Amino acid sequence: MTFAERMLKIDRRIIFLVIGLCTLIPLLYPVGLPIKISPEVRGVYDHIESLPEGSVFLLSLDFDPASKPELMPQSISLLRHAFRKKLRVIALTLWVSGTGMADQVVTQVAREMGKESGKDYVFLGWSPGGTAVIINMGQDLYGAFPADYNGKPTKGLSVLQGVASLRDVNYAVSLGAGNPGVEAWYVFGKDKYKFELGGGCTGVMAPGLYPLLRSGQINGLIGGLRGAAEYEILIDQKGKAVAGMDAQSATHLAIIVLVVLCNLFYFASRNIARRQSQSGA
Amino acid sequence: MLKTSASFVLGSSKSSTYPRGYASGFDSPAALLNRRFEHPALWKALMLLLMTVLSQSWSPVFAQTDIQTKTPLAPPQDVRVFDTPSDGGDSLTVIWAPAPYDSAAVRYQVLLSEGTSVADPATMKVVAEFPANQRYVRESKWPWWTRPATGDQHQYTLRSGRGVELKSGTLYSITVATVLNDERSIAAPGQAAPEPNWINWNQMNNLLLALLFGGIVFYAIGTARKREIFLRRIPGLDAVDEAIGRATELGKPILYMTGAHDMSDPSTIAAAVILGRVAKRAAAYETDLLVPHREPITMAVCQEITKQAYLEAGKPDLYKDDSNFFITSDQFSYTAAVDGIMLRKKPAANFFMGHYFAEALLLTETGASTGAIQIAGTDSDHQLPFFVTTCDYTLIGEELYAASAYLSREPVQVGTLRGQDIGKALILGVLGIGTILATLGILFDAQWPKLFLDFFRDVK
Amino acid sequence: MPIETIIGGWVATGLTLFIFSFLYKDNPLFKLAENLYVGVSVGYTIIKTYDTVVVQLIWKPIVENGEWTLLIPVAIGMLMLTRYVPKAAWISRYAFAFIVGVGSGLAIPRTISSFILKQIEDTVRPLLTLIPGEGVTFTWSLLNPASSVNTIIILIGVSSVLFYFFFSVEHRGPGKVVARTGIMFLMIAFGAAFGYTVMARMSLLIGRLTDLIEFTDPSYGRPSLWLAGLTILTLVVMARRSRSHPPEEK
Amino acid sequence: MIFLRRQGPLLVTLITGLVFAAQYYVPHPASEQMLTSVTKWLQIIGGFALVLGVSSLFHVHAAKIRRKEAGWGYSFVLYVGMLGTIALGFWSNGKEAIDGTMTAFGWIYNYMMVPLQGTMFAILAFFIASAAYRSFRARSREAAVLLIAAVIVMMGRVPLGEYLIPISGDLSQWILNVLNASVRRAILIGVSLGTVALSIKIIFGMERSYLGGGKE
Repeated sequence: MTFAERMLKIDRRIIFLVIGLCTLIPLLYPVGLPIKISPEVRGVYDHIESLPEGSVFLLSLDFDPASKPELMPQSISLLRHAFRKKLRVIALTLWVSGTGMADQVVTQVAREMGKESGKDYVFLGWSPGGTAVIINMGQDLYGAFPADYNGKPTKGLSVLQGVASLRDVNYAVSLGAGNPGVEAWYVFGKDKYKFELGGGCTGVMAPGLYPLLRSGQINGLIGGLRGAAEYEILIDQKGKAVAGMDAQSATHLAIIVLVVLCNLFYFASRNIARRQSQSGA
Repeated sequence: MLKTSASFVLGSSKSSTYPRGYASGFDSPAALLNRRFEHPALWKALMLLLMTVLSQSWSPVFAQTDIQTKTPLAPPQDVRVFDTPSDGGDSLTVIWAPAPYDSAAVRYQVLLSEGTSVADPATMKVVAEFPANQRYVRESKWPWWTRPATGDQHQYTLRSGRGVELKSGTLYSITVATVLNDERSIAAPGQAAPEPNWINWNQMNNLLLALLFGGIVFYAIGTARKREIFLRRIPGLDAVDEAIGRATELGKPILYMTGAHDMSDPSTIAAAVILGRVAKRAAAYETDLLVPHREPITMAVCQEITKQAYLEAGKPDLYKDDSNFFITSDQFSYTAAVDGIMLRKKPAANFFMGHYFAEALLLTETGASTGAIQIAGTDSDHQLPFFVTTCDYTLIGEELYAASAYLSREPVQVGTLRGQDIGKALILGVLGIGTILATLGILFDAQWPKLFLDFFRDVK
Repeated sequence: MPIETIIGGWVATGLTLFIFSFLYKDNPLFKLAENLYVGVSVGYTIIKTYDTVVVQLIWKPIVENGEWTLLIPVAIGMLMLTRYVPKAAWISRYAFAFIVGVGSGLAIPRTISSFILKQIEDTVRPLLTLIPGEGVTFTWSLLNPASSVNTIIILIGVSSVLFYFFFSVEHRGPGKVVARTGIMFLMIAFGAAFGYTVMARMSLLIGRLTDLIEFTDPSYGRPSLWLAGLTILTLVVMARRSRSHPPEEK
Repeated sequence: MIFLRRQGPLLVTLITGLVFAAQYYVPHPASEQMLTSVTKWLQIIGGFALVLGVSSLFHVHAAKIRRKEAGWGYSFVLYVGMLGTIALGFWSNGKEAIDGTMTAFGWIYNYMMVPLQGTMFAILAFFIASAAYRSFRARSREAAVLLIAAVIVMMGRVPLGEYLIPISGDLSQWILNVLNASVRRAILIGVSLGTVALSIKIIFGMERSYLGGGKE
C-alpha cells in the first residue's frame, strides 16, 4: 500500500477531530475579520427600513431546534429591527417542534425592547396542516388562529387592529429550514394575498431560493449564519452570528484543504496504479 | 375651488376643450368599455380585435400635440368609474385620461362618497393622493385581454380596508381631482357599485395552460396505451436490479426509504411505485425488505403496495406487515433510528427515493461506511450534491419519475413522461420566441410583442 | 442561579455529549439519547397537537361559538383511524381521497402561476438593455444579474438543463452537446450547493460548541468539562469490555 | 359495496380535486368561503394524521417490550420519555412558558429536546468533512467542475476567503445569482410540470397509489 492509498483510508475520526478543533479554537480566540454586506440581505433590511411606523410585519419562524444556530440569530436581528422601527409584529411557526423556541425568542426580544404582548406584538403559536395554515390565514386569520400562544383570543387584540387576513400584512418574512418554508409562503400566501415577502433560510436552502429571488418573488434573502451576521452588522447590534464568523472561516479553510489533499492523494494513487498496470502489461 | 363647478365634464363624453393625444375615434371604445361590464364575452372579443389594432405605440401622436401654454388647471378628463373586474367584490376602479401637465409637481386625488347624488364634489372624502406622473394602466398588472383602457391612461383601484370601506352591491360616487399647490380641480363624479365576479379573467392564461397541458398529458397517455413510446435509457436504473441481486447473494436485507414528504407529493408517489418493483424483486429472491417510515399515511399506503407486490410475485406467505414500520415524524429522531438500523443490520443495499432534507448526508454517509450499495433518487435539489457524491447511482430530479415509468412500462407513467417532454419542448419554444420578441420590442420600442409575452406572465 | 437552570445545564451538556459520542461509534450512550429524544419529541408533538387541535381548533370553537360544521373534519379524521380495523380499513380511503383530492386541486393552478409562469416571465428578457439617456445597448457587467450577458447565460443554462431532462429523445448529435452543457451547469449548481451546505453545517457545529463553552462556566459547575471526561471514560470502559467479550454477531 | 370501496373514493378525489382547482379562478366570496372552511378542516385533519403515526409507534415499541426483544430497554426509555413529557405537558397546560416563566414542560423542551435535536444536526458538520475528504474527488470532468465551484463558493462566503482572495466574494455571488439560479430555475420548471401532471392524473383517477393497491 502506498502512502497516498494509506492516507485515503485514514480513520475518519481523525478528520472529525480536525474539524472540531477548527471550530473550537477561533471561538475561544476570535480575530474579527471584516464582513461585507450582500445585496440579498440588504433587500430585506432596506424594505423594513422603508416601512412606516405601525405597519404590520409578519415573521414566520418555520424551523426547529436543529436549525437554531443559523435561524435564531436571524430571528433576533429581524425582531430587533422590526421593534426598533415600531412595526406591529405578528409571529408564528409552522413547525411543531419549534414552538417553544419561537415563543422564547419573541418574548425575550420583546422584553429587551420594552414591547407588550397583544399591543405591540402577538405570538400565535403553532397550528398543524402546514400550507393549509397559510391559506387559511390568507382567508381568515382569526379562523386559523382563534387564540394566540397564551390562549388569549386573537379577536380584539390591539396589535391586530385592521388585520383580517394576510392581505393586510405589509411585509412577511419566513425563516425557513425546509418545507413548509419560504416557498410555501410564496405559493400559498403571497401569490394570492399580495403581501411583500422576504426570506431567511438555512445555508442548505439558500441556493434553491435564488430563482425566486431573481424573479422578485421574494425581495431579499438572508442565507444562513453568514446572512445573519450581515444583518447583525446592518442593525449595528452584533451577536452570536458575527461571533461565529471566524470559526466559519477556519472550518471552510479546513474543508478546502481536506478536499485538495484528498484529490492529491487520489491522483497520486491513480498514477501509481496506472504505471503499475502499464509495466505489468 | 371656483373653477370646480365650471369644469364638470362628463367623464365618458368627448371633450373638445382640451387637446389630448387622442384620435377622436378613441372615444368609441371608451363607450364600449362601459357596456363591457354588462357583456363581458362580447367585450372580450371586441377588445381583442381592438387591442390588436391599437396596440401600437402612441407616443409619436403625443409628440406632435403642442401643449397649450398656461391654461388654468383643468380637471382630469374622461373619468370613468366601474366595478373592478375579475375580483371578489368590495373594489372599484377609476380610469382617466393622461394630461399634458402630468408631472411630479402636480398631484391627483381620488375622491369617494356613498350614493349617487353628490351635492358638492369638494366635500367628497379623499381616499388617495399621488403625483400625476404615476398610476398608469401600463404599470398595472392587467394583461392585454383584460386591460380596460390603453396603457397611457391613468388608473386607480380602490379596495376595502385601510380607512376605506366599499360594500358589494352599494352604489358609490367616485371622481378624480387635479391638485397644484392650493388649486384643486375636480372632474364630474362617476357612479358604480362593486360586485363580486364569478371568473377572474386575468388568470385565464393560467387556466388555458392547465387545460392545454392536461390535454397533452391525456393525449400522450392515450398514445402510450396504443403503442410503445421510446424512452431513453437511464443508466442508474440497471443498478437497482444489481443491488437487489447483491443483497440476495450476501443474504442481507434491503433498506428502502420513501422520503420526508407525504403521499400528496409526487416524489413520494414515485418512491412508492419504485418500492412496488423493489418489493416484487425482493419477494422473488426471498430477500428481507425494511421500509422505515416517518409519515403514517405513507406507511399505510406502502404496506398495501408491498403486500400487492408479494402477491404478484407469488409469495404472499413471505409478506410481513411490519416490514413497513413507523419510526417518528421527527426528522432527526428518524435519521438516528435509521442510522441505527444501518449499523446494526448492515443492509447490502440502501435505496433513498423521494424527497429529503438535511438528514440526507447523515443517512448516505453512514450507509457508505457500512459498505452498502446505495442508490438515490430525489427531487430535493438542495440535497442532490450529497447524493451525487456519496451514492453509487443518483437519479437526479425528474429522473426519479422517469425511473418509475421506465421500470413499470406502464402506459400512464410513460405517457406522463412524454406529456411532460412535450410541455418542456413548448416551454423551450416560448423561451426562444419570447426572448426574440422581447428583444425586438425593446429595439423598436414596440408594444405588439406583449400580445405574446403577456400570455406567459403571471398576471393577476 | 436557580437550581433548575443548573440541573438543566448538566442534562443538556450530558445529552449533547452522548449524541456526539456517535462520532466515535454507535454506542449505548448514543442509543439512550436517541430513544429518549424520540420519546420526548413524540410526547411534545402529542401535547402540542392536543393543545392546538383539540382545545383551540375543535373544542373552543364548537362549545363557545357553536361552529358545529367543524365536526365534519373531526369525522374525516376519525375515518382515517379505521385504518386500524382491518374489516373497515377501506373506509379510511375516503379520508385520504379527500386530502389528496384537495391537495392536488390546490396545487395545479398555484404551481403553474408560481413556478412555471413566474419563472418563464423572468427568463424571457430582452437581450439588450435600455439605458435611459443612452438608448439600447448590450451590457457586459457580470456582477449585475440583469445585464445582457447574464441574461444570455441564464437562458442557455435554463434551456440546456431543461433539455437534459428530456426522456423521449436520445442524447445524440447536437443533442449531446446541449445535454453536456446542461450537465456542466448542473454540476456548477451542485458545487455551489455543496459549498453553501458546508457553511450551514459548520454553523450548526459552531452553535452547539458555543453552548458547550457556555456550560464550562463555573456558575453551572463546569458540566462540559466534567461530563466530557465522564463520557470518554465510559466509552473507553465499554470498548475494553466489548474487546474481552466479543459480540456474537459478525 | 364494491362501488363504495373502489369507485367511491375516486369520485371523492375527482370532485374535490376539480372543485379546488377551479376555486382558484373564481374570486366570488362564496368560493372564497369554501376555501376558508376547507383549509381550516385540513388543519384539524392534520392533527388526526399525527395521532395515526403515534399509535403505530406505541404499537411497535410495546411489542418490543412485551417480547423482550434485543434492546427493549431502549424502547422502555422511549416510553418513559414520551409518557413523562405528556404528563408534564398536561400538568403545564401544554405551555413551555407562562408569562415568561419556564414550566416543567418547557424545561424538558429546553434542556432535553433542543440540545438533542440540535446536536443531531451538528454531527452533520463532521460527516460533511469526512464525506468531502473521502468521496469528493475529481473522478471525471463533471466532478472537477463541481469541485471548483464548491471551493469558490466556500471561499467567497466567509470573511477569511474574501480577505485572502478578494475576487472570490464577487465570483461566488455571480455563480449563485446567475449559474446556480438558471439551473435551479430549469429544475423548478421541470419539477412543476411533473407536479401538475401528477395532480391531474390523481384527480382523474389514473394515479391511485395513494389509496394503496394500485391495480384495482
